[in-house]
Amino acid sequence: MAFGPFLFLALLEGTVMAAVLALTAIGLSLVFGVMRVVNVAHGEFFMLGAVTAWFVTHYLPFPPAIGWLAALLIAPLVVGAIAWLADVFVLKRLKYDPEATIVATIGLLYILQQTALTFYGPDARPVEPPFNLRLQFPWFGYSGYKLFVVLAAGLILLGVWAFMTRTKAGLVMRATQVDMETARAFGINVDRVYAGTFALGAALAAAAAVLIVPIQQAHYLMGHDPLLLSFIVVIIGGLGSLRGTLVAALIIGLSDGVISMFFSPTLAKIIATLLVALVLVFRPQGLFGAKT
Amino acid sequence: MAALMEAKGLTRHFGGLRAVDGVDFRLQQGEIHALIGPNGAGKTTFVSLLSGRIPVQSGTITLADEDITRLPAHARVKKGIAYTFQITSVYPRLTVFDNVALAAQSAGALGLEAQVAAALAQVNLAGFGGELAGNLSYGHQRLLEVAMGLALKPRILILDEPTQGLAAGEIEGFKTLVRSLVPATTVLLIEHNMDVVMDLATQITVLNFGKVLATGAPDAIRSNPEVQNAYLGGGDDAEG
Amino acid sequence: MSLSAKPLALHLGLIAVLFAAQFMLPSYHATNVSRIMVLSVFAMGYNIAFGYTGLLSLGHALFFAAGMYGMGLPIWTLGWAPVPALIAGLVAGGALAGLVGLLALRTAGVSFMIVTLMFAQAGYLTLLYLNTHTGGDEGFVVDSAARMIAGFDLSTDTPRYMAALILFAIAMLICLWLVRSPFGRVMVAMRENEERSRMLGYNPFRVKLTALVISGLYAGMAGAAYGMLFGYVGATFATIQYSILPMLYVLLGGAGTVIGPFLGALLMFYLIDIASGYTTAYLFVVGAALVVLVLFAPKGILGTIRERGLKWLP
Amino acid sequence: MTKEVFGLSPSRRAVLKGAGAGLLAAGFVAPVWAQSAPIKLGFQLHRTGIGAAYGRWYERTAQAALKVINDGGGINGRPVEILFEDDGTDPKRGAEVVEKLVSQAGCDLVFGPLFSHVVIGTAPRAAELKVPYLVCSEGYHVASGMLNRWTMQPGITDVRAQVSSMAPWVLANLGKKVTMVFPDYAFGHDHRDFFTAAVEAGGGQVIAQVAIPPTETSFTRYMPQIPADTEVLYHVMVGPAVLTFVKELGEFYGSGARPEIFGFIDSLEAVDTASPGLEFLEGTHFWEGHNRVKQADASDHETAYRAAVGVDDNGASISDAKDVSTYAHMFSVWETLHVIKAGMEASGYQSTADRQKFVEAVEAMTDMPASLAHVQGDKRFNGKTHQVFGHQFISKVEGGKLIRAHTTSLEDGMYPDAVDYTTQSF
Repeated sequence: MAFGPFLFLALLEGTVMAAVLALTAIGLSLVFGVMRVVNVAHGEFFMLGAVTAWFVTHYLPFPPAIGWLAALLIAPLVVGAIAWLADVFVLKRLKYDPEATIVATIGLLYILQQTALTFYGPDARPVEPPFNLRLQFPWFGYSGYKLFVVLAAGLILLGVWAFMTRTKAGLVMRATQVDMETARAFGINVDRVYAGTFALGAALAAAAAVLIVPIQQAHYLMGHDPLLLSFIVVIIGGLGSLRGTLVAALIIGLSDGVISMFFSPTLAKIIATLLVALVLVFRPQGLFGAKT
Repeated sequence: MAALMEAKGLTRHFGGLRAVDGVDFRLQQGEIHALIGPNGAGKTTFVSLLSGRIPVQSGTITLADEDITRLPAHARVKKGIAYTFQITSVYPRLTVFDNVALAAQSAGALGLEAQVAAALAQVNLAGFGGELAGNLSYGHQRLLEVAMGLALKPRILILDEPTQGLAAGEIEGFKTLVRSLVPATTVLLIEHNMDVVMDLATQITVLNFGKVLATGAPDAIRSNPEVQNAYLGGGDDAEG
Repeated sequence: MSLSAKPLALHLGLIAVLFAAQFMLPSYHATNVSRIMVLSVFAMGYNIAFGYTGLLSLGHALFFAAGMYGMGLPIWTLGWAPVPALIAGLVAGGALAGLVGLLALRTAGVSFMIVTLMFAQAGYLTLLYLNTHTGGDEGFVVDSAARMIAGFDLSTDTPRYMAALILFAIAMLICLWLVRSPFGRVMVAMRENEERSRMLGYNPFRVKLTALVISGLYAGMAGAAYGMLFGYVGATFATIQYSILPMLYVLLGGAGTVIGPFLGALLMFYLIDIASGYTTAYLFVVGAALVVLVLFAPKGILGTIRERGLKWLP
Repeated sequence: MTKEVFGLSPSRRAVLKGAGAGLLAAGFVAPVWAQSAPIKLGFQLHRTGIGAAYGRWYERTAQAALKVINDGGGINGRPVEILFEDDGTDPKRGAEVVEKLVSQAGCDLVFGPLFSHVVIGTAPRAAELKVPYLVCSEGYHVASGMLNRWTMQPGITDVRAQVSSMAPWVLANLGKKVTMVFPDYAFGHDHRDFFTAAVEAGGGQVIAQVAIPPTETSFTRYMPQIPADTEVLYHVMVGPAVLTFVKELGEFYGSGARPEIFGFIDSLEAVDTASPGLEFLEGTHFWEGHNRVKQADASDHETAYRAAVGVDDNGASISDAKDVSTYAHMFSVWETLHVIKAGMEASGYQSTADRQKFVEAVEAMTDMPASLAHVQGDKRFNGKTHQVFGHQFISKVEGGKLIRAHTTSLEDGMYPDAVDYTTQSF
């Protein structure tokens, strides 16, 4: 294939990846920003979103499009509720101690993954896309649904932005992020903000999964990759910085496709993980905000 | 006479706050030098610069004519500058023995038990070696802190508010202890208790707003009008 | 704080019990215990970094794998003899820990965890990437001729058990000596209060790096021994799960106790083994154990026992 | 079941299910073997992990074969039971599982694993335990000499033989310029190395090799690496993401021009060829180890096999037409179990003391005629390399169904021996 169309396809793929990645990573970033919790179980919330989508579309007697829409509503709610419980019963009791919460969320990772294995099984199962549309370019064909994913992810992100800037709940969340003690002094129920934030973060991952599941399949081990990629994005973007996360998602998403053209993708991944480590080593203050 | 330790133009600002602002300071071998000044005068910041806990912005520090301005804190400790913390900073989950042993072995691990016993005896904590440091009374923790400083066998011992929280009887014992250290060890003392200062110090430096207001012998400082004005408020209210 | 009688008796007693166990345990359990002893060495190394020095690493799989490949590759490609190969594994674990430490120890806490995690992930991907040299995820078998040491065939039960026991005993006694040595005290001081320790004249970076290298040597030795005793080297041992397992063993047995890693490994191994009889989701117990421990027993079993009475427990 | 001390035993329920199903179904005509202790076979199963789709069907096939064997009088007149133990598709756990099956549960031998890293991780332990280890894995690692005397592959042809036997047909019928897409790890490398060699030997050319990392979940960006002058696209993929791979391949070519496509059915194992998005496969070719769709000339054995395993004429579960089996591979479990029976009977196997005699008996096997025991077709076993050679099938997708277009001969896949395990000691 000529270089032009090659690049075009890489950019298309990169955009899709960036959109889904942004949605997944923004949840991780939000949780770290507000709660200072590194949620290692984030990928499992993504997986639960996909698995819930399969259950919804499989058991509700709707045509694919309606079933998928229902999944887009139900999966984030279900996953958010699970996250809420995890916060109340685990993280809160640890007083959000950074290292203890990492260990706990590693535990949560196994618990969620193995629960999915028990109730959903070890198979990869497809979810039908809401519509089947193929775009035919002169050089290659492309899935119309993938472009729809970009649109939908953009809309959800816009919604998150509006929520954070235009609603009281968002304001309260941001106030808590800036200074938890002061927020508490002003009568904000910090416990509820934290639980809500954790639920919202998980719900965003679930939403991303519902978008992606018609392209991939739901599988109980699928949480690993989104977790690692989200980590990369969130750290390079600056943990807790939503804008940084968006920019990094775009950069990582787009560059991954392009880099994979020149290098082996495994090599690209090695470089990305090493980059993350080095960023943390040499620019920690810039990326971890005010944390000392 | 060459100073044991000398600071020139030492400066450290925190944002707009000039915590330490161009301080010149000399510490002579064998003296008990008190550093006083109102709260927020920059005393703790100043000794933190001397001990290396906080990096210097500008200015130089020399120890026996050697430039140690850029030396990290742990290296300065090895060179003989010991710092005892204002806020008690013993290891609460370790035994008293281990606390002191950590200091003693830093100066050389030979005869560790004897060294620890000696340091504990110096501060009247003999027999407490097996206790968890966190279980000691506050006063005893302060003394343990001092014992750790002593066990380092320092050339310069920086004591940050050592008598805070000590009972009257303990303070007397403490004074005796400090006097017994000189002239082998040089003592730099931050202290609010003016009785202790006037009783112990051979030299006093007064800091105010990050600058040296005055330096001199206790009598000279006591009679310095500027000091009285800025700090002593002309009266006996030592806890300024 | 000399090596007093009680702790020494306890540890030598454990070694004696393990020695006797091989004659009493059925073959299946004897082999399990030899696995557990090697994994305990790995966990002891993790404990030196985490339990004693306070370095919560998520990347120890890298050092374990370094030991395993450091041992296996020279045998596989260069036909090395077993003893030099084992030493190569030991050195590889320590060297990689030193290398990672030089960078990662510029960070602390959460950043340290993520940096070590990322290095380990990069290491795992590198094993896959260089699959023509490493065998990729398929791995390779350690030639049985290279599993003979001094006439003992390590692929047979009794020599294998004895080799694991000797390694375990040496590792444990060194660990016991280390944590009761002056340097051990400094490691603990670093865990308890880094700033205070700095003001006692200790260079935190150097102390932590030393502890991490010792930890890496343990992990590397364990990896090399695991590959040698069980005859297989593969990339699966470099996955994140092998960073989490030693952490789990240590948390369960008791961080900062010498026997804790062994106890944790023993219990966890059998917990997983038993659970696998009842459910396919047997890794659930790993998750549940982590959450329960961190919530209700952060000191682990021996840490709690030490707190409640046996103060002399090292 | 006699005195079992299964304090820690995993698979008691699985045992009951396996043996019990056989006994129940046999009803009143059950053979009289009340006194004889059962032969215990251990099954190393990929019940979880990335091999789970295969594992589920391997288990089902094993159960079916077990029933047939028990109904037919067991082995040496003794009933047979299978203990299934999950290895999580993980080599470390794999070795532990064999340990458990052999040392703790006292199994006579172990069989059944597919994924090569599990096989390689387990084989040394099997040799140490001196227990026969019969793998159903396709990997070339057995015949390459990498493993040991106790490890054998009598149920399925290895990748090297598979690809070299088909290369001539591909070159003759589809094109000479081949681009290969394969997973970037050992299994894929076997494909890469041996298919490339076979193509070059046949006067063709592999013009590009696209290796895809094993963790990949999205494939479109690799597709532009397929050169435009490719005449044949050769693809093989495994793992949970196979459907995504094939779908994206379809999206990529869309309605535009495309090369001939020749795939390994691995890319579509356990996936319905009628899934939405796979319409483009019409007219493309697949390797099949065993024809998923019941062919017009299917033998009676084939019919009986499908009925026994519970698979319909499309290769899906009888109870759920969407639950497609791993048909092209799972016959190996069925055949391996029958080889075990034959080997045990030939060696007069009585107890674990006879394990060596069993291995020697299998090594002595040569021709295996098509039968209910060898439902996939006749085979030839090479006792020196421990590897069996069978026919391979090339099928064409016609009307959404895989219809056989070509059958290779046994000789097509033969290659010189790389090892003689029979000279090795036990």
